[in-house]
Amino acid sequence: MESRSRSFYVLATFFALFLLFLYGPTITIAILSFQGPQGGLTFPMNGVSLYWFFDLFEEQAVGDIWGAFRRSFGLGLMVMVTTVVVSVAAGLAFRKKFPGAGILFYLAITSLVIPSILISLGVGLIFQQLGLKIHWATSGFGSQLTWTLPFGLLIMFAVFNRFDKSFEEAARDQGATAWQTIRFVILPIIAPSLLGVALFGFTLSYDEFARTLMTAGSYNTLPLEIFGMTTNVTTPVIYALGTLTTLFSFLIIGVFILTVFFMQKRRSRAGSDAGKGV
Amino acid sequence: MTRSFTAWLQAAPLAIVLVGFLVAPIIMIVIVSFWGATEWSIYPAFQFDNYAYLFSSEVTYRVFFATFKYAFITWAFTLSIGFTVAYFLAFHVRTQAMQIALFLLCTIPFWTSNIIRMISWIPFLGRNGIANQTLISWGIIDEPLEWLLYSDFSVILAFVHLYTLFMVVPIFNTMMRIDKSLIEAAYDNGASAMQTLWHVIVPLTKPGIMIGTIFVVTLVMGDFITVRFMSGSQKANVGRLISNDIGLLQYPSASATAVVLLCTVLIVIAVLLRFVNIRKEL
Amino acid sequence: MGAGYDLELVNLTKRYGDTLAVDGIDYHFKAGHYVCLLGPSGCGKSSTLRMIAGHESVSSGSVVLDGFDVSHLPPAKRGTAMMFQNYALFPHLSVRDNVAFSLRMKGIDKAARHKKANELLELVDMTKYADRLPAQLSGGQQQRVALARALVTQPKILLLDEPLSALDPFLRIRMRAELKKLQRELGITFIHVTHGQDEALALGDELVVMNNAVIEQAGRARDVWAAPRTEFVARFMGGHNVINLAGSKVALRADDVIVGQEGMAATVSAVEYQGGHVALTTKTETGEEVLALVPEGHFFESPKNPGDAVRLAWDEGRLHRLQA
Amino acid sequence: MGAGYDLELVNLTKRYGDTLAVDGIDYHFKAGHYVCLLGPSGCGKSSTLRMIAGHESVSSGSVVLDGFDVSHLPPAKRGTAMMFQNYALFPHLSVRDNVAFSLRMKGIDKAARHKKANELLELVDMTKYADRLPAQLSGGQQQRVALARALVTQPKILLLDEPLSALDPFLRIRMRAELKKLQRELGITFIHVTHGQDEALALGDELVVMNNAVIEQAGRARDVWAAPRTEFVARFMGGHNVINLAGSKVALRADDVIVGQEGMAATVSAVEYQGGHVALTTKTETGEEVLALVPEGHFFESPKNPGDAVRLAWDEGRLHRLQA
Amino acid sequence: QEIKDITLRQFGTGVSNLNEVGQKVKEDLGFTLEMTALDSDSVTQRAATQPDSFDIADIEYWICKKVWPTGNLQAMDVSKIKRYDQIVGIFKDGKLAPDSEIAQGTAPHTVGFVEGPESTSFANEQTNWMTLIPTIYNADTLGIRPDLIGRPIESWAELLNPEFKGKASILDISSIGIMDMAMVCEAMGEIQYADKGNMTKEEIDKTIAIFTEAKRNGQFRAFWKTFDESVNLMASGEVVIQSMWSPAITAVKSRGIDCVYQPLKEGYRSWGGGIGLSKSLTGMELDAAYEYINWYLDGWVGGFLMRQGYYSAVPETSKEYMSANEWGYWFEGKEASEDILSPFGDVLAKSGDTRDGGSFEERMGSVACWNAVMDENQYMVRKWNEFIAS
Ligand SMILES: Nc1ncnc2c1ncn2[C@@H]1O[C@H](COP(=O)(O)OP(=O)(O)OP(=O)(O)O)[C@@H](O)[C@H]1O
Ligand SMILES: Nc1ncnc2c1ncn2[C@@H]1O[C@H](COP(=O)(O)OP(=O)(O)OP(=O)(O)O)[C@@H](O)[C@H]1O
Ligand SMILES: [Mg+2]
Ligand SMILES: [Mg+2]
Repeated sequence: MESRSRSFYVLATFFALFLLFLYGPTITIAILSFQGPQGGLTFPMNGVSLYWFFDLFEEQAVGDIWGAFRRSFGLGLMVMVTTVVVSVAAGLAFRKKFPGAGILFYLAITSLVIPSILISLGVGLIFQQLGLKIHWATSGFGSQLTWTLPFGLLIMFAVFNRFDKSFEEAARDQGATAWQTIRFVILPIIAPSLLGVALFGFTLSYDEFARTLMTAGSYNTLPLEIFGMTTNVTTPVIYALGTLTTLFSFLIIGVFILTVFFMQKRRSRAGSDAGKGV
Repeated sequence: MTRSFTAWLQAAPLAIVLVGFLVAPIIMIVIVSFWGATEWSIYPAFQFDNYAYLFSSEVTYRVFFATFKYAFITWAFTLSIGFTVAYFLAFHVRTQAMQIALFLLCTIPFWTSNIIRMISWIPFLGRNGIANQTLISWGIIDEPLEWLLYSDFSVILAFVHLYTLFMVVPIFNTMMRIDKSLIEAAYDNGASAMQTLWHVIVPLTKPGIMIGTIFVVTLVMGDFITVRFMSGSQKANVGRLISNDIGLLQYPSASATAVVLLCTVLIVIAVLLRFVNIRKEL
Repeated sequence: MGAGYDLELVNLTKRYGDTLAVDGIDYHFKAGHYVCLLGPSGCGKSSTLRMIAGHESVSSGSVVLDGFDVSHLPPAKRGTAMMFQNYALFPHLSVRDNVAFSLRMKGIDKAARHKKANELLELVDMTKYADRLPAQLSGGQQQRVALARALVTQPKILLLDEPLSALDPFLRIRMRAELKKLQRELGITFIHVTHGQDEALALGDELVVMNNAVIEQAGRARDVWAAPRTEFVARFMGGHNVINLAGSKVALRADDVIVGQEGMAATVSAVEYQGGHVALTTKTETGEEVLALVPEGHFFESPKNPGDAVRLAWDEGRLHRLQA
Repeated sequence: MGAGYDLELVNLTKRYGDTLAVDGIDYHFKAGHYVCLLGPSGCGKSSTLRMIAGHESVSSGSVVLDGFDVSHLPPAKRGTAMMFQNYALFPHLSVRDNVAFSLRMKGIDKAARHKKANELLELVDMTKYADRLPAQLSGGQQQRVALARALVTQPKILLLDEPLSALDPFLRIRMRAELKKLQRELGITFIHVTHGQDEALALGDELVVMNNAVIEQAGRARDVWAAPRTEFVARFMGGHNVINLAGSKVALRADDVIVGQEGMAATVSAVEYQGGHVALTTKTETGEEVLALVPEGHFFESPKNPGDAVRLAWDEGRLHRLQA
Repeated sequence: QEIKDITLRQFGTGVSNLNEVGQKVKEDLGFTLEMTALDSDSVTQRAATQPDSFDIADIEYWICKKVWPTGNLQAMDVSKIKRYDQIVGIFKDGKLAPDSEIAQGTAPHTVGFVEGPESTSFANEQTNWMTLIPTIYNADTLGIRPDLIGRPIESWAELLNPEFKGKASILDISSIGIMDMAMVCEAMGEIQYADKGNMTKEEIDKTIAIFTEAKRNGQFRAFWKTFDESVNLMASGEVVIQSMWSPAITAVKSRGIDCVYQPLKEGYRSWGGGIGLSKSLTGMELDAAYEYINWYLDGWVGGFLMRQGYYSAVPETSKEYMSANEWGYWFEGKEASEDILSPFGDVLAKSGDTRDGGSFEERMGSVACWNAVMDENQYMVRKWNEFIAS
């Protein structure tokens, strides 16, 4: 192998430190979640056990972790599906010129950059003034969409910027209707990116805090529950929960990556002559 | 005609969501910012009291200043770290598989809960936390460092921790699209590594830097929770001001502050957007 | 797959905003011919082809196929099929499914459409790759699949937009032979856009040379080559000199220029070896550039170098007056 | 800009992991020549060129320039300059600043470097575009800027990696004339990578034909063309037939094949019009393909169509035995 | 509809919104009680603005002062409260014993009654209509880490003692925090308040100014918003002296860390909580709610809460659910005869320990003021916001 320059080693060290910085705290709480039954929220460790993980599955003094988890999971799925559908549709729309496209685009950007607390505040106020009941599945759902949709839309822009229009023309040439073109050509080709949008939609929702804070109503989502726990819970059970949710996030990413991997694998069963002459 | 009609149909769901959950709330906030409040309720009115109070209070200016300070310092750190990391990944890692693997490694924390990531720092930085204990056991310090936690330091540390990724991703993305032959051309023309970095790579990475900046600046300016947690409620930024007001049911006052914050953020973003065409850069 | 239809372009015009891409052209493509559309970049070749295919709307004029104005029909209803420059094979479908795509759109059942697709793959000799994905094929193989896919709709006219430009030179020559052979076997009209005149000459029964949004000259390949009508065509087709003689411009084939002891005095300015021939670029005393294509054997009897003085002569009968 | 240096490659080898991209080649490039490096895709041309330029490390062997081993010097210290396939102009700098880039890196002040840049822009006739950005130039214009930028360092050797492949055929021919002219004026060595044999023949004083990581044949352009040493070279250079005669392979130039009344019986399988000539592909009774290049005038006296029976003859003296 | 199909939604702070209570309700009464725990700001907000989101509000008395006028709650018929007579006097006439002095602030009895079911203003004396049924209450003071301080602490003024620079904390709930501040300022002799529970603008300004100064000087390590934050601050040693709530002390102790709920010479700041009924409760749900209230006063909850250090509104009934040792330790201020355990099994006190501050009478008898809402509340809130932001 060829030798590396000195700057490589400097930068590689920097990168390693960066990773340590990124992961260090998470690893810290992962370790702390194995505190013994008498352990507290800080070092030193007071024995090592799985006590707090088991404790997590018992009823807590306050709150309802598993209910919150179920709600977050459900909400995540709702947001995921909506984000995929709406951003694909909007992405398709933005490929054509239509009056108002500019305004809509800047609205989406605004939606991305607006401080979350404003959405929370505004949506809360509207529901309150209209006498509607705030609920995670209505006001919470809508508020989260203002965060996931712009992301989805930007990804769709990236996807369609790279999408070769001649695929569509070929489909039209082959007699496909507009709908068939979308169904049989565009969607399958962009499917891997859609998985990405779905992953974004789900995790952004699953971890969303600020926009849900004032729009979730009586029932907490998981991040709100965790937030509540940071103020209500004085035991490492919260670290156990943190460790588990982190693992859960990894699981979700893992599932998505595997899906993409198998999709590609399935495609490349036969051999390949790519790059060869004839 | 039918073409733009289908386009409208396809854009409609997005438009509906944005109108319902972005435009309407903003309008509502603007309206309410002129209302009056009692201790427990708000009543329609048209008065400038909220703004008058906001602009007359010295605290407002201090808090806005603090908000900009956090945004700026965080920006400076995330940019230098993010750029360096992206640079390493894009130009020093040779195989693409390795690049993607390392890049994913960087992005994984993004997918986990921000709150968890934030509170993870507390056992680390506390008076008897790992950092202090380690430093003491190494003999570097005798007394625990107080400023590690519940200080500007810890707030910015948490921001940098949470948001550096938002720099790494767009910068890495633009860097990956720089034609490698441009770098070779620079070497061929006698540029040193530093000169290549400064005269070729940095100018060509500007769009990515801008996009990252937009993310980091808006996230930090809109934050209210990190500051509360990491400063032990001791420091304030505009977001906290709003959230305190909300907590105390002072919606009109919160709305007035929110309107000012929104304008500030939008102006900053508008300025940044002049330097980059987001749609083209994706 | 029966014979082709006659295709007529009537005052066909394409405007993009202020740009006039195709400026009212008229042309009659006779059935069963291999026609090459050529011209420099931006002259409107692709726009013309895409209007015929129906992928670009017609600004004015019409496309008449077999006597019917098809200008406003969707692409699939015209009896034309298009082969795209980068082939536009659907990356998520196997070779067989790519070819069977149009049949699937029509709702034909799986067995029937696979049977049909297999026939076409047989035709282009790709049967054994039927289960691969396009990304697993080489450029030449992809091209054959694209052909099969275009032909499955039994078009009367096949439209090809620079079908060979993605291939390397070696492969390009092989594939053009295959295209020609296929066209001859099927007997349908091929309209092939290219900007290489060697490709056009090699393939086209008929050439249509475009420039600046209009047709400069059209006709049998040999006629266009032998008798370019304008200076542009003469220069574009290559191998011709355009000389000012007595106030009017004439064309003279480079291989008709005799380099010898007598004739017009000139100085050699460049020598390009071209295998069987050597191309001598010379400058006459009046400052005109004249290219002489000298057979190799002849040249190396008395080699010339840039700067050498030579004399140029030609048979007056080979001069060919150009339109202004 | 003085004359070039001699460049010698000694047992030059490049390995990428398990791939052997360049396999111990030796070659001596004489100063002031225009050398074309050609060969099929993947044969190692670019790797060789990039090792000379210093953009790729040498796995073993050395690059000796003017007697010094430069294998381990950085690109800018070698006295070579490189022109990239896609030109690699800095998109954020104006044409002038692109050309002046290397001077700026050296810390030369603005006035001086602009003066120098203007001189080079003058040389390539691009003065009036000095303030444009690269994206505002056509392909040919970009190429000239890239040339000017490469030449501003006063290299002894200019390395060009497929400099013409991004241009359309019309422009390609124009630009190759300009390249040749410039090389002659400057008198420095040009090493030009291409995979088009016509381009190589037209430009190169010397050709180096590579295949499978080694040099198959090198020498004066005419020598390589007239006397291909191996079957690969004969086929790759084109215009040659490789025929099995009495158990050994011989090369026969296509323009030496006489199509007439006597000789070997064959069937025409394809006819390609090529301007001055017609290329007749025929199949002999033993199944060998023989290409005959018939002068146009001669061909049209008795035109042939695919399927016609013909007889092929040649002068035995023109046969040329190939190495196994 | 059957009783077991009924679901009542209760919300409140984490202090008393314990899932165990819900479970016990299901066991004893058969219907479902859903518990939502929130921080105290959210509690006020929900009670005042989202009447549809709850059936039962578990709020503090001073919050009641804010919430009652919104009309979101309904008055309770005293005649349906079986143990009304046994409720401690503090919640009825304000006096623990007939000779007690009524402390400053929003004393519970002042907001405990209304004239009639539709009335939105409070009655001055006991009537047939109660606003809240008292549940738990306590007397608060400063918590300290004696092991880290190493000397006796006697006065509220110690909170701002520069000795504890960077190691003090105060709670960030304006209406409670301002009272703690007032206790401190008064103890320091800086300000003499007419009524700490109802300060004038000048008093507010002065109080906040003193604390702002201290904050700038780095006196505080952090502020806390819920009692468990205070636990973490104390337990991790970040803070050695701070305003604190009783169960927080208990929680710190249960980790084996020495922590004292220090009685101070100026007296306690007290608070009381109670449950109120949503206006929208009618029919069977309302009946169930009354049933719940009566059950609440029956003693099981009281015992459960008292064993964490709170007091119950009807102490006698709770006694039945506590051991003699527990009763003696928690209520009577006696030495523990054996280890005192929390309801969750943690050891809170060793045999031989006595409760900080002594018996019920000693502690509740030295209340200096009650948590309150002032007339200048909005002004105070703004000032508080500025203090936090400064
Ligand atoms: N979609 C479009 N919008 C605007 N102008 C266009 C569009 N497509 C083509 N043009 C312009 O129309 C003219 C003709 O374009 P066309 O693509 O037909 O040329 P072409 O002959 O195919 O060129 P090339 O050989 O480069 O493919 C050009 O000037 C081009 O810039
Ligand atoms: N960076 C690299 N890593 C691994 N293998 C490489 C790399 N660059 C080139 N190769 C391999 O080395 C061999 C020679 O490549 P090279 O680019 O020199 O060929 P080339 O003759 O320039 O081909 P082309 O005409 O396609 O440009 C090829 O097999 C190629 O796949
Ligand atoms: Mg075109
Ligand atoms: Mg190459």
